[in-house]
Amino acid sequence: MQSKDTNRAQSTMGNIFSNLDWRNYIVYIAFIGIIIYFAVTIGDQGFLTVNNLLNIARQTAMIALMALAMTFVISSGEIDLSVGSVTALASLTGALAIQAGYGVIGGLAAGLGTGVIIGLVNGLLVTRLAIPSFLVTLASMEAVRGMAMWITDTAPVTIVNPTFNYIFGAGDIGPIPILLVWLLVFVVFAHILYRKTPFGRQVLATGGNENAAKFSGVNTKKIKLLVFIGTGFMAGLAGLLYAGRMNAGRFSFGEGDELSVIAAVILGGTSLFGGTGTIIGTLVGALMMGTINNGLIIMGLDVSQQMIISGIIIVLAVAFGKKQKKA
Amino acid sequence: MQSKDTNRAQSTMGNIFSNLDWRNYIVYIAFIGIIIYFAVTIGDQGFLTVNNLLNIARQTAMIALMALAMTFVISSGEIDLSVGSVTALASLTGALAIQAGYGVIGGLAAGLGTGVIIGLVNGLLVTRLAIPSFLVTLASMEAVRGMAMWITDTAPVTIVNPTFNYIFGAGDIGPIPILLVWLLVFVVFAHILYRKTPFGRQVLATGGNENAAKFSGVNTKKIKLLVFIGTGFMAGLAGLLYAGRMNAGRFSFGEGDELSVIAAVILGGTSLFGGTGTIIGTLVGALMMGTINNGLIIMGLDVSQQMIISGIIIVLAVAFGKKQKKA
Amino acid sequence: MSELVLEMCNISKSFNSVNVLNNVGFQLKKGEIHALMGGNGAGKSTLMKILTGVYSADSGEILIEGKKAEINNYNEAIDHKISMIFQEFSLVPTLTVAQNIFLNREDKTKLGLINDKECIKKTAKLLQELGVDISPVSIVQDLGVGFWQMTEIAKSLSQEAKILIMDEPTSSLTEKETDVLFDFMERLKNKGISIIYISHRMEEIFKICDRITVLRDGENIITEDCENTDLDTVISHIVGGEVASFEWKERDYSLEAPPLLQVKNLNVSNQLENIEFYIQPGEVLGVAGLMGSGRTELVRALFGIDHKDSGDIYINGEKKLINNQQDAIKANMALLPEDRRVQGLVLQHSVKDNMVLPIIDRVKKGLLVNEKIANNISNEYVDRLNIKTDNIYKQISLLSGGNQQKVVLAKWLATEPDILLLDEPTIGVDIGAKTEIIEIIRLMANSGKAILVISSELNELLAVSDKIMVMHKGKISKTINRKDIASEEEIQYAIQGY
Amino acid sequence: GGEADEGTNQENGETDDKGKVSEISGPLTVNPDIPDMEVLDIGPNGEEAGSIKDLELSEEELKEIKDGNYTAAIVMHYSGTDYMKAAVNAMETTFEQMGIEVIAVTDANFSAETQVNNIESVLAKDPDIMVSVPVDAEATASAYRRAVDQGVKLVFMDGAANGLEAGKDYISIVTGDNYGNGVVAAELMAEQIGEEGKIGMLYHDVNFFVTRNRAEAFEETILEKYPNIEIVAKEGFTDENTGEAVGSAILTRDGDIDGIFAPWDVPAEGVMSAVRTAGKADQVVITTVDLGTNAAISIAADGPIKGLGAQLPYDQGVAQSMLGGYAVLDKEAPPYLVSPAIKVTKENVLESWELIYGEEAPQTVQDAMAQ
Ligand SMILES: Nc1ncnc2c1ncn2[C@@H]1O[C@H](COP(=O)(O)OP(=O)(O)OP(=O)(O)O)[C@@H](O)[C@H]1O
Ligand SMILES: Nc1ncnc2c1ncn2[C@@H]1O[C@H](COP(=O)(O)OP(=O)(O)OP(=O)(O)O)[C@@H](O)[C@H]1O
Ligand SMILES: [Mg+2]
Ligand SMILES: [Mg+2]
Repeated sequence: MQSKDTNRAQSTMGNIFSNLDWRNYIVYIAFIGIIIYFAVTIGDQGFLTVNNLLNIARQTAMIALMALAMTFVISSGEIDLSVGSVTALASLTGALAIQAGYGVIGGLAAGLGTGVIIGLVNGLLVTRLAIPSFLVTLASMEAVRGMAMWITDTAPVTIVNPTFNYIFGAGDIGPIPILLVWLLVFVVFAHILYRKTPFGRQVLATGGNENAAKFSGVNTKKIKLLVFIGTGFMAGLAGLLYAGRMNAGRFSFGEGDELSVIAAVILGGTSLFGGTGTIIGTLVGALMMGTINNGLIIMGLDVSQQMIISGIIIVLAVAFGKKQKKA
Repeated sequence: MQSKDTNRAQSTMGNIFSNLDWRNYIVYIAFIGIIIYFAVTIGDQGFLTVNNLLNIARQTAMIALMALAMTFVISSGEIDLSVGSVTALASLTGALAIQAGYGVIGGLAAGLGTGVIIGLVNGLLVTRLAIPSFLVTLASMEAVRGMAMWITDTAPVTIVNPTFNYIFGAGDIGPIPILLVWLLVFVVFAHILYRKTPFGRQVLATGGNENAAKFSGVNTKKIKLLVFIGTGFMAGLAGLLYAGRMNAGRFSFGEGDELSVIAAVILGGTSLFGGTGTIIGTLVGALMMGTINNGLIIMGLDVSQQMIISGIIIVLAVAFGKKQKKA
Repeated sequence: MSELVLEMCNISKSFNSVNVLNNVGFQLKKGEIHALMGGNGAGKSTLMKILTGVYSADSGEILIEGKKAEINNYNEAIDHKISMIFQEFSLVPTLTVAQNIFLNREDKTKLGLINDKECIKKTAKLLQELGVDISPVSIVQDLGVGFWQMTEIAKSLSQEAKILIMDEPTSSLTEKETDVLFDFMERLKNKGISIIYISHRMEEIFKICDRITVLRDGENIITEDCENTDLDTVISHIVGGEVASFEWKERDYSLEAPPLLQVKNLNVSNQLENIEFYIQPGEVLGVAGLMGSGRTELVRALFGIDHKDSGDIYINGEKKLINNQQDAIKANMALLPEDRRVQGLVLQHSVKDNMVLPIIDRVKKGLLVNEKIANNISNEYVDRLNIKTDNIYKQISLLSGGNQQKVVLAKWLATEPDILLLDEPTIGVDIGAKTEIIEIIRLMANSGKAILVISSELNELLAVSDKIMVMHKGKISKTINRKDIASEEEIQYAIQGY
Repeated sequence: GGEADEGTNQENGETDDKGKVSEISGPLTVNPDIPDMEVLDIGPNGEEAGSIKDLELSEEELKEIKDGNYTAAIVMHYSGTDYMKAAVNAMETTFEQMGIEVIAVTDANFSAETQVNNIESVLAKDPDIMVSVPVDAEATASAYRRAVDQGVKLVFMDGAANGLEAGKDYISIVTGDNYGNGVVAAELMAEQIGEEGKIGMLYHDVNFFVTRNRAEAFEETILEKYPNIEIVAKEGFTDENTGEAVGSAILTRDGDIDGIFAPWDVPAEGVMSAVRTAGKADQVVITTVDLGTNAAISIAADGPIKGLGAQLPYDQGVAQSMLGGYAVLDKEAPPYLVSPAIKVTKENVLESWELIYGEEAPQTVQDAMAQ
């Protein structure tokens, strides 16, 4: 809402892309800039190898998957801080189900079910009791992490099912990591859902102006409930992927992911105030953060230096992208 | 913004408080409920001793102080995620200044100066380059934590100046901890600033409708710059208080504080979308979270149980408060 | 023709024990256009919101086609084929015009996906029929209020309704758009659709409506066929007494005095071209033009909101650089913006807080805001503009539309500027208050200020201005002294660009 | 690495903490001044513990290593304590002495998935040697497996990843004697409170081998050896910054307590602050593990922390780097190497500092001692 008036004077582009405002492009420009920078400086140190680029994709997949769902939540004007904790609990319930002999399907059901239930609870608290989602999901972030610690008393649960580990994380199809396949499938799905379906439109309308959406017959409560179930589901999936990638469920998975996920979404050009956004931007936002982390490690910097520089890069990238556009 | 219209149909109170909506009262009711609950269940285990209640105040002071400043930031429609990291860096710069022989004043200047400079940078990036504050402060949260690690290569810096340790943290005036004095002074100051001065009004107007504020001659950029300097300053102070309390500066101070601080503000009834809020609510929100933590530890629960229960309590408290009001 | 499609009986409603509607009745016949009239805060919008399920009545019942209907939310109203254009717009600002118009009833492809192309095509057609020159893919928040309102109208017209409620649909429109709208309404009426029409523009009522119901202070005053009554009678029903009609009065001010505000060679890319004019102390300059002719853009540029490509502004003969609002305010200018919700008010704040925001630095004692002064100023303007509110602490979004507009006006009057730019100051304000506002503008001018008024209501503009400047496609096409204008048609002609 | 690193010194004591390298010549060993003490730890797979003092790289071997132009990566779980910092510092210095280039140092901040990412990123640079502390033996195992498959020589610190075999997949594990340190802390506690009274303990409420081991050792030692000491409070924590809150709660509930144990120095500092706040600095004894600066000051200045058990991170680090050398040379090494637990009290705090960190105690500690 804040920006409603700021670009009045700018001419609209008068074409189908007019609803992507400039901010959505920053991330693409910045991403390319960063890749080029690393390619030049550390290309010879392994950054440009196919394997390393696939590494980036693998490392980013979970954040990106959650960020896809988060794009819907944020577009609807809400926020979900619980995703990181949900990955942990889902990795454990999934692993326990497999350990108990329910196989891949059982593990899948347990992990996704965990996510969906938590999403449902979050959604109901937000829509029925009208508690701000920041509070609801902050509370569930804490409670769910507690459950993840409690369920096995912080012990990791090993997954010895090779099929599971193959499908959820460690496997490759030809040269392509399965994680990348998961990611691409969901990106396409999310993009269509976001841009092309009534549901996506209703999400945007709800976030753009909840009352107006209601007056157009949009069941905004249902929409909000669904977007929370969406993040729950995707966090559940991300938890299974963590588990598959590391052959174990663990209570500490996903700690701090909520901020990375939200950052990817905002970096991608989605407004924290709801109503506008893009899925592809989100994907690129996530990839960009993953690339920065990877590149700085390959550069051989200290952790402290990595942190300082990655913070600065993010701001510079956005600032630079902005300048480009103005010129 | 979402809630702009939701309680339109609800009756306002038709008196001077009509612009404080019901949410602002929940936290008081909930806080009292929680105190009563703990008094009944663990009153005999020391919960009700003066010393323990003072402990709660002491443990909450830093979060509460930052939350006061954060109330302004959130009311202006922005967010500051960097506060936790700033406490760490300020604790170190303060400690280093004292170690270098600049005394209490030098330490104070270094710590507060650190905070103010970071706040200024955040504010300038938000206002001049129009980068969303979530991104700016997420980046500075990371970069500043990196600096705190880098400045002494993660070594803590001991403060052997007893005056400093007395004034900033460990001391008491009569039976009253100095931390509590700091807190009360700033609560009164912040309350007046928020409610009674043109600055406070302009902050609220900026967050309520930035355009309308601009048209009314409010220099919204200046206002936003100032609120970020405010959180920087308070985080600097909190860092000095951490340092005084622990007799050392350390890079890991304040980790995760940003979420606790924001939670205190939202719990206190300030809208995450800007435009409305209260200082006293924020104070009580912080005290409530501190009380829950303290009570659950005294109960002797596992960390995992503590996390589960404190998450549930927060949601229940808000839900309960809400019900009370409707009746 | 006399079949009743809607009957509302004995509707009462109060908000925290303030009675807003008192046993109000309302009947609507099939295929009629029924005007619902009343002063600001009379309860018109509230009555319609009860009909559409946004509010629930405390007592009374609603019959639709003779059957009792329970309407508890807007969706149930849609089920009864009732559709409403809300006074506080109900568009999603972040979506495009086409997306808004077809929100929740988009065309689908075979795969069940949204067929945006089809929606855009239909929108383009609809907009063309309405004579609106906007692209279907413009984002609504980038458009001016006028287009915003046209989008809203297009949206409701494209819905299949039996009862169409229009709550001040034309408040930001010029005559041209209004006429197109009336054609449309005529056609709908002939299809048997019933329309409830709310407006404060009196002439419109007699142009288009079949019957009139007047409310005053939440009570039924009269329901009458238009043929059997006349303008003055209706006005006296609305205000409950006599009202002076808009009349131009020649005012005395020095024509020789150096201009208080002078603008030279102002250019804003794509929007304004070579604007030059001046206003003398004590002069009221009226600006007329079609929608999108650049009137709003002109005042925005003057006030430092939009970037100027070139242009010099002289105040009292001194050249001033005005690059942002602060500069403008420092130069003692004030701008009353055209869109009260977006630019005028902080909706979740109180009447008082809104009123004193521009002068907050002046209502303090020492460092603190002096609540007593703030209250006094607020109360003074509430009285002076006759703002209907329970008290000055009431949240402004709970005031009626016209009363909100009066607060916006009051807020800028209270700044006591030397140069006052008013962009549609009387949108949604009732007939009684309009004459008072015109009087206030004259008084301000008499005290030597320079005033620029933009208004789409010609009779109002003619009543208040000393000089009228006509804009067309971003240029000044004509400037005429009020004295030399013989009739409304003359100026209307100039506006259309001939 | 420098070709010119030839000199005559076999001690690491002459490198400063910035990692400036002294000239060395002759064989490389860890500090021979380390006391020979009984080691109580046994390996995760029941391995008998060897001593790091047995490691040695001869001049010829060093030459061979230098000529190989090897690279190494250090993949930490966390590097924010004095202890870990000293270890990293020792590794960097020693690798440099050995002519091995350190191409990356990473810190996972206790996150298993971050560590896996770090390992993958580091592998892109194709190091020859990787020294690492696994965050989680289970969750990171497959990533280490990938490193092994890529031909990287692994040296573990503090614990190995599951499913990897010593001598085959990795060369060996170097660890402090965590169990022994817990015992030292318990014995110090008993001494200080006169072998009777009520005590409380904090434990790291996370399934982390290293820290759990200490708390278990502490508890078992008290229970078995000191029947007159009662553990009245046992509180978990996960965030090391919450030591103060937990300590305060213990003091609130059991005001007449005589001592509190914390599993490492950072939470112990929090407890110290709680004790001071409660005005019980003279009554409550704190013992812990790891000699951090602030803990050292408290010990020196008769503060609440009276003593602690300490590992030898610097020499551990040296040993780890040397084992990297063993690995590239395919030289046989013992699978499980332990550095003994050092008992630090006021009497020996300054000497212990030198022994542990390979440098003089900081001025602040010396000042505290002088008072
Ligand atoms: N939700 C509410 N809470 C409190 N008062 C309300 C609320 N809604 C409307 N009112 C009050 O009811 C009265 C009637 O308002 P309403 O909007 O129906 O007037 P109106 O006839 O449409 O006026 P206008 O011509 O200015 O639009 C006003 O005094 C208004 O302040
Ligand atoms: N064809 C168009 N497509 C998209 N936007 C347009 C078009 N024409 C005008 N606009 C935008 O709409 C706004 C102008 O609307 P507005 O109705 O406020 O114009 P105006 O000249 O101020 O006239 P008025 O005050 O009579 O409404 C400007 O922001 C302009 O950029
Ligand atoms: Mg109305
Ligand atoms: Mg206009």
